[in-house]
Amino acid sequence: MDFSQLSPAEASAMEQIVARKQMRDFTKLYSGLVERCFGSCVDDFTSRALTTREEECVDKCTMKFLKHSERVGARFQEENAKMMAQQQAK
Amino acid sequence: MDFSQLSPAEASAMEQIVARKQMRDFTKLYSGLVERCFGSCVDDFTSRALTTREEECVDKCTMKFLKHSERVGARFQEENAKMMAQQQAK
Amino acid sequence: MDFSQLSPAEASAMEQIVARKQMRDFTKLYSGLVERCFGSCVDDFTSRALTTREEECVDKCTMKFLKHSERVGARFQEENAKMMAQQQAK
Amino acid sequence: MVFGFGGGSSSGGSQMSMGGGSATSPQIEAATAELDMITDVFNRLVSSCHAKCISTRYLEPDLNKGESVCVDRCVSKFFAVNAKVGEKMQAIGQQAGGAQAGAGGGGSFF
Amino acid sequence: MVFGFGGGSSSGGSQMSMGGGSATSPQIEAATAELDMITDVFNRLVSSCHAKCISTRYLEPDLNKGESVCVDRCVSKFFAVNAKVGEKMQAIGQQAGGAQAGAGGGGSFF
Amino acid sequence: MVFGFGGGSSSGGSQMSMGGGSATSPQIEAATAELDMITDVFNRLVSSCHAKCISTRYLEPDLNKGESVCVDRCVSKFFAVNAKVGEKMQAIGQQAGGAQAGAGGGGSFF
Repeated sequence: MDFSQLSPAEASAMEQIVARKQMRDFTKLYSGLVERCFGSCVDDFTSRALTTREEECVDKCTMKFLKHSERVGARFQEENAKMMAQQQAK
Repeated sequence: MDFSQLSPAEASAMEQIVARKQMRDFTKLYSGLVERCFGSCVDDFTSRALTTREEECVDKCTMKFLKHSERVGARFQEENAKMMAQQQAK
Repeated sequence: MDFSQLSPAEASAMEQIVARKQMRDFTKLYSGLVERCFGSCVDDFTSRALTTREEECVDKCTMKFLKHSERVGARFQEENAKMMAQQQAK
Repeated sequence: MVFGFGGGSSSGGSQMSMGGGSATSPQIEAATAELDMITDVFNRLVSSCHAKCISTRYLEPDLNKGESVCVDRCVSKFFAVNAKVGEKMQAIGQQAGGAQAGAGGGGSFF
Repeated sequence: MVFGFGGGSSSGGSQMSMGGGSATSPQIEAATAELDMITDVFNRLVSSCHAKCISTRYLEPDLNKGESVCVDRCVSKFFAVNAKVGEKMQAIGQQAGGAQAGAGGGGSFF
Repeated sequence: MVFGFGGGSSSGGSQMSMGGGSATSPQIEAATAELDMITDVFNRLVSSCHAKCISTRYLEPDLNKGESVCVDRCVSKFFAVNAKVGEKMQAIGQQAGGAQAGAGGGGSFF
């Protein structure tokens, strides 16, 4: 983000806010991922332990979600840059 | 809301809290609306641009949601007033 | 939670934070329960009042959810204790 | 009290004042908590009644007659469910001597 | 402004400065609000495009070709919907003289 | 550490203390962050196992035998998935030299 309009003290306060937010967001990403992969992969409640099939599904689900959100992040930045360029051209 | 039990200083602090909350709520309303109308209207990923049909759907979805939440808000206030009257009658 | 690494002043501040969070969580539990039981039990919009069947459903839905989350809470603590014991054994 | 739940709100209020709070007064905290609750309930109401009443085919930008009537009844029924759940939880709370029996969501494992 | 919505962001900014705030400056508040908005939008984008593009059979750990192409187009379309909703709300806001007509989510019942 | 995730929690802790914070100590912040995480996980656990185990026909107010057994196993399996996801992310984090590779949710676009 562009903090150029902030004073040095404000920019430093903002950095702390961003750091804390990233921590919170990471936590939510993590628990959201657990919820998502549990929901998609686990459906057999005849035992307490994960089956091999469930374990493999969770692994792939985790990897795929991370790659997905990485790709979305990259495209997001491109689209955002495009949008800002359009706004400044007006 | 009724802030009559608050001191003037508290009422002013409360106004700031309400203003900040309204801002946050508006933001969430906005992004929730984008998510909702995207989910209902967009299903064709053979191109990058919205089709005419998708655009029209998004317009109607946006308008309908706003009218819906306006109507819910009006009924909410009525029901709430009714409930308070009942509680005071006890 | 274990607050042994906190100073007395910090522990007291933490208690306030926990109390406030419990209040907020209770509120969310409550409204989430209303949303859930409304969603599962109410589908007839030919009148303004709940039917007897809907009322009974809401009662059972509420009781069942509370018993469910109580049981999940008990199992959660057991699994958590197990996990901590494993980590300390390493 | 704007949003008069069965008793969750007032019992919550007394619990809040326990918390104290350094910068903000208990009154402000209670008012903020109430505001948060109302907004939370309202948002769930909007989305619940949208799911029950609004067709997602989006043929027109306005609420049609059937949708409008459905929304009105939906709000009434949502309030009725809200009252019912509130009564139930209050009854349970009294049985349990005021403890939030099985409240989940945080209460049970600290 | 990093995330240039139709106008919701800037009108929000002016509303924010009304609030003032004791400990934090209006600049910090505006930046924090913007940060929250971007994160919120991004999270919804991730989950929307996951629902539209990613098969939940999880046959392999990587995005396959079809999924990758779908994700790229999905992000573009999501931005287009975002712009469309923004325009629409700005138009409504101007009609209503700047008031958040039927904004719901809190605006309408205080 | 009450809730011992693979390592997300402790690596997060060190990141937190970077933040500093004016009014609150790093210890308080870390404890608050942990509390938030536990609650978040618990809420998702409650709703995940409700979706998997509880019939929404609501024939009786108690958990029946089948539901009770299902809930117990569901919690075990949820913890197992939690551990698995934690290991996976730690492995990726180490590969990427500690960076939150593709963490999404905010990490990637600031």
